[in-house]
Amino acid sequence: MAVSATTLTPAKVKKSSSLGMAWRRFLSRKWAVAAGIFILLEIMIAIFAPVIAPYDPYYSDYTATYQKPNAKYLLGTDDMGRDVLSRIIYGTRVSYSVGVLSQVCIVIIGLPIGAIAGLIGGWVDYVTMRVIDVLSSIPGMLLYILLMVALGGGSGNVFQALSNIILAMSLTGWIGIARLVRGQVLSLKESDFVRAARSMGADNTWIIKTHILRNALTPVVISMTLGVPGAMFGEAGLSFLGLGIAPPTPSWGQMIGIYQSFARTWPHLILYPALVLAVTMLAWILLGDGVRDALDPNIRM
Amino acid sequence: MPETLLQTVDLVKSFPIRRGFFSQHHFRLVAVDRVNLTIRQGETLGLVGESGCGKSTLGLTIMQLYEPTSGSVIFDGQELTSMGGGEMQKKRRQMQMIFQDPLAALDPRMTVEEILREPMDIHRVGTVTERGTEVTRLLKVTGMPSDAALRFPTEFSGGQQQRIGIARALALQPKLLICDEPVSALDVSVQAQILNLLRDLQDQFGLTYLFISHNIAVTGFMSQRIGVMYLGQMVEIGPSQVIVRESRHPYTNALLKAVPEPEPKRKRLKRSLLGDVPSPIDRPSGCPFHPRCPIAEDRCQVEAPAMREIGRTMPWRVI
Amino acid sequence: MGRYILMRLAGVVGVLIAVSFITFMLMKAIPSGPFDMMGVQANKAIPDQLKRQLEAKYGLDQPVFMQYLLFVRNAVKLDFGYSFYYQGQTIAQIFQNQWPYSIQLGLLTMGFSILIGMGLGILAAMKQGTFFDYLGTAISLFCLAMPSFVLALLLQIVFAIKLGWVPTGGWDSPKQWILPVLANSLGPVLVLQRYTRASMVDVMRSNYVRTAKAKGLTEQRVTFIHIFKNALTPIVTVGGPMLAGLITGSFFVESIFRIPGIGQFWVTAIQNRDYPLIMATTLAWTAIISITYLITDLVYAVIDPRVTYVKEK
Amino acid sequence: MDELLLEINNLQTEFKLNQGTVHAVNGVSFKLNKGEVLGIVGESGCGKSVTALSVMRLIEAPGRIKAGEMLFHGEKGVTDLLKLSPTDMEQVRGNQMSMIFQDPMTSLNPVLTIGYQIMEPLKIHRKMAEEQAQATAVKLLERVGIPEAALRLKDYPHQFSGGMRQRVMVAMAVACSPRLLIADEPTTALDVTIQAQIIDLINELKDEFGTAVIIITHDLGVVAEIANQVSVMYAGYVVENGPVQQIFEAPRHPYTKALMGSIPRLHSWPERLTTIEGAPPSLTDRIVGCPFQPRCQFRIERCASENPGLMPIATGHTCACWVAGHE
Repeated sequence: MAVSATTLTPAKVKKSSSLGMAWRRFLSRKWAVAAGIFILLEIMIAIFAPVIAPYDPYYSDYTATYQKPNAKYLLGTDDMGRDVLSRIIYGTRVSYSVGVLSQVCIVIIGLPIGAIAGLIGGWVDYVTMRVIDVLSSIPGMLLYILLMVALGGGSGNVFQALSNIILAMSLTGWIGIARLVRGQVLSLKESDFVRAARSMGADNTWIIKTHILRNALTPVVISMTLGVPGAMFGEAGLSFLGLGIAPPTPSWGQMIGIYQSFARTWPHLILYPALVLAVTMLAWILLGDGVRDALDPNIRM
Repeated sequence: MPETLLQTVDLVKSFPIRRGFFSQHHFRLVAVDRVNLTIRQGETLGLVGESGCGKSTLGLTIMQLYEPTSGSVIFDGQELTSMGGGEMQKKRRQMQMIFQDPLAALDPRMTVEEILREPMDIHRVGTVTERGTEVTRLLKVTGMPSDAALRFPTEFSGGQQQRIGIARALALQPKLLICDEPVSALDVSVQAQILNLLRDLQDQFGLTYLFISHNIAVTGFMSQRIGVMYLGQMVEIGPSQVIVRESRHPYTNALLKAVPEPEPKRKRLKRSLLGDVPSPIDRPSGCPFHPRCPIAEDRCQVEAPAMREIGRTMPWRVI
Repeated sequence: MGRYILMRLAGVVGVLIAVSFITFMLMKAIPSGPFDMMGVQANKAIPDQLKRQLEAKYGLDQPVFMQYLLFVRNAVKLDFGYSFYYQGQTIAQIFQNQWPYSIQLGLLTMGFSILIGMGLGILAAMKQGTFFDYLGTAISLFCLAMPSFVLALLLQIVFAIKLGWVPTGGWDSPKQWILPVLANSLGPVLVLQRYTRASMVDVMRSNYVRTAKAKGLTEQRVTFIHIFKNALTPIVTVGGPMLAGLITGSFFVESIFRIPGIGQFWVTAIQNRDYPLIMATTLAWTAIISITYLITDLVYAVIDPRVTYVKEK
Repeated sequence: MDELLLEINNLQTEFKLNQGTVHAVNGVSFKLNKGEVLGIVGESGCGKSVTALSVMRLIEAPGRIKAGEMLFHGEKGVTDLLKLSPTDMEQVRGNQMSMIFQDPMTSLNPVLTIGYQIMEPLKIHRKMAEEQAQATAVKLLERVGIPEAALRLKDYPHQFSGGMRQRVMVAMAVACSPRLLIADEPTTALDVTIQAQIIDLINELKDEFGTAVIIITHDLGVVAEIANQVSVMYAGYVVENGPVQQIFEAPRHPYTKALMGSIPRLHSWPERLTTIEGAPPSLTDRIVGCPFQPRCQFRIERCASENPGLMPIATGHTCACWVAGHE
């Protein structure tokens, strides 16, 4: 136990908050902390890409195409003589925007829908669940691609393309969160501590505010963290198929897709973006696992 | 004689249930069937019965946590069943509840302080500082260490968690405490601590208890009067001594005989009660106890006996 | 039981109607029609008049809602008409020609991933905390982090291009099957390994397994009679729909290894605005997935006697 | 007449967890004669269930039996159960000694029929053929009071009520007429009227099959009713051991005394129940001295440094207490 009962008076004890406890639990997981640091680094890279990147990712040096990694071009150059490292660094921006923003949008759509279905119940819940049933009968990637194309795909400017991807992801991804939140709300509604609050005279607003939101939010946060690599994968896949971010803006998946045609002779071109993508996904998965362990109140210190 | 604090009149709670996936037939599970009881100010009424007999549902229905199907609950002279939401929420200050699973009844994301303050926060009792002082007092009253306030429920043992639950129930200085199996999740020595504590608190604050338990010995220790329930119905109710020593209802008799007593000399002979408790969905006709009753007659299958007074006890009529 | 299946099938029909409507409307929302795309491909714009003639021929000049009703009328007869893009071929023909590739790839992947995924899962559960357990965790983590198209490309580079052990693509000889199946089984292996391990461990801790041991049964008997059947239920629940996904083809693996399966066709169909093909494929997939859910639930009842869809009494 | 069946000496079982080693059983010793009933009582975490599982050698990783001797007087003479190979132990389990568990709802395999599960030990240990096993199973089910036994063989556990499932468990346990039956909290999950039925059943069967019984329970009432001998456990130690009459009427160990005083009884209602201050020691710590000493009101200096160990205080009655032992 953290503090001994007799030596500290209440005034001196630092108030232990659930977040503090979760933080300590998180720090005790080395892999998750390492992954967290790696992700922070990548975020910094994404933000300061223009400063960090050694070259302009759009600049083509036609005298130096298909270069193997060397002192000048650390990861070599591509078919148009562009610096691969710089393109990967700029690609971080796409992956992180899509990964993080899509999760935020998914929660913004899914959380209220799930919460309302769970809280109100009755026909509202019934209709919501049927809609979710129908949508989840369509293979996810299929609906996603269809939406993407309907929205105009990766054409136009980068922001347009990004927002299309995020929108397509949110329109398909909210189902999971809504289901999760609804399930949470339903089980919380039946929990003894909510019953206890009701017996103390708490009204619905109070119960939602103090008990349900607080407890239902944890799995949402966990699912968000675990959803990021999935979204990154989705973007990479779309861009790989040529339905996502359109060149010249670099994205990891799109680089892999384009370089695929030179794989026979210049396999190293695929290797680096593929490696970065895989390592980033791994980092997010480890972070997500760590966050889940840290936030799960059933695990004692 | 002290005045009546709580009274139920023909209280019924039934739940609709669906059988099968697409079944159109709705059944009703009658969990509480026309229960009449009174609890006087300052006394403890014990409710015993086996699982599924409806004793916990009765507690929750009295609290209006389940909406009664019919009948009435009169608390402190006021009818609760017809009360509006807001009014009822205020009334809840005077009746509080203690739950069977102490940990499940405490929000895992709240510190003990937050848990104990919650009832005061809901009803906006006193100033913020006063609430803080009250938390310290409640911890002391229930025998908890004062530094417990800043910790989380999972950091405590089962007995301590139940003390937190009791402290919270006391925060609003209620008149009635409904204790729903408060000690059945606890070890015997811890159970003894909690039972003693509940009795101390009753003396100290003049509390009235509805004490629900499946353990008739525990109920006997706690209560002045005992009500015995079977399949949603009250089959016998009376002073504890009378129920234990000279019960009249065959079910109560069987229940008492079944209790293993920690006195090797009293080794009882073969017990009489056979069979299982029937499902509350397919309740037997007539007297619900007749299929297991050792003294059942033909009449019991058709006619449900009514409650009648026998001396100071009021058992069901057994024909 | 029969009644239950009928009700569920009715549900499937409902889902199909909803999905067809959503897809149809989405498709119509896609900017530029099929004949624009033909023009793009032929590098010259199709004259407006010809375009209008074509549109009239395929009923594209009617209001969208009418088009949808028309589509439904034909779809009920399983008639999805001709492909806009693959001239002269009916959708049925395209399905007939291409789908077998996807099904074959799917079934091979299924067999491989059941073998590897469940095998690793069982091994990990039986030998908790040993090398096999960590190996299983490592493999599943790898599968989780590695996008299938990346693995597909890497495998292709290493084994086909660099080492030249197998062809880079195609689907004519068993040699060409190896890489696509490997790449395609990432997800299934992951899911099966994780769920098998988790559910085996769960069952191993259960009281009835302790009872079985207390009866003096041998380790093998306990594992195969008392543990395995119980552990199967959750595996089937996740495994069923996942395996259904496999026979619907994979866009990535099919396009990388140049397998003429339906997954690749679907993506090209979207790019070409080949409405009939998109509709038919989407509906077929949805139907397969919905029916797999139903079959999964029925299998559930076979494995676990507690699950019953027959009305009591 | 008192023929020894099982002798446990200095049994120690521990669980190696990340947080440290849990010393669940710390040198338990007891003897059990043929046809006798030994009750092991104690509160949760005292090591009574682990003791039972250790006797059956059903302790699984991360747990292990660290030391001890378990002499079992079986059909083929005396064997130390701890020295048997896993295969030999399988021959003993379910055959010469069997076990009933606490929760009948989860202790039967949900996907196998009742008949299959009862016939399993008969086929394995008694080498019975299908029909013979089936006939025996029907007889067993009838004996434990399951109506229409022959028809119910094909039923699955979920079609039985809790009480009925526990009857099936009992039938399964006595199928091979074991010399020893271990019942781990066999009635805890059941309602009192059903509990009474099961206790009666075990009582009858032990005479019929000539089986000795170890009954593990936290319910002193159950022990009083069925046991001849009682062992009281606390923090992994046996603190008192003796004939049921003596333990209940004249308990000597302070813990036993407090435990007796803490249960509400039907026929006498004291003003207050006896309580024990404090909490049991953590089992991950090495205990020096008497394990009960920090909570004991009679403790003397010696208690803190030296563990008393069981010492005889009357015929067949032993007690681990410096104070009570020297009264």
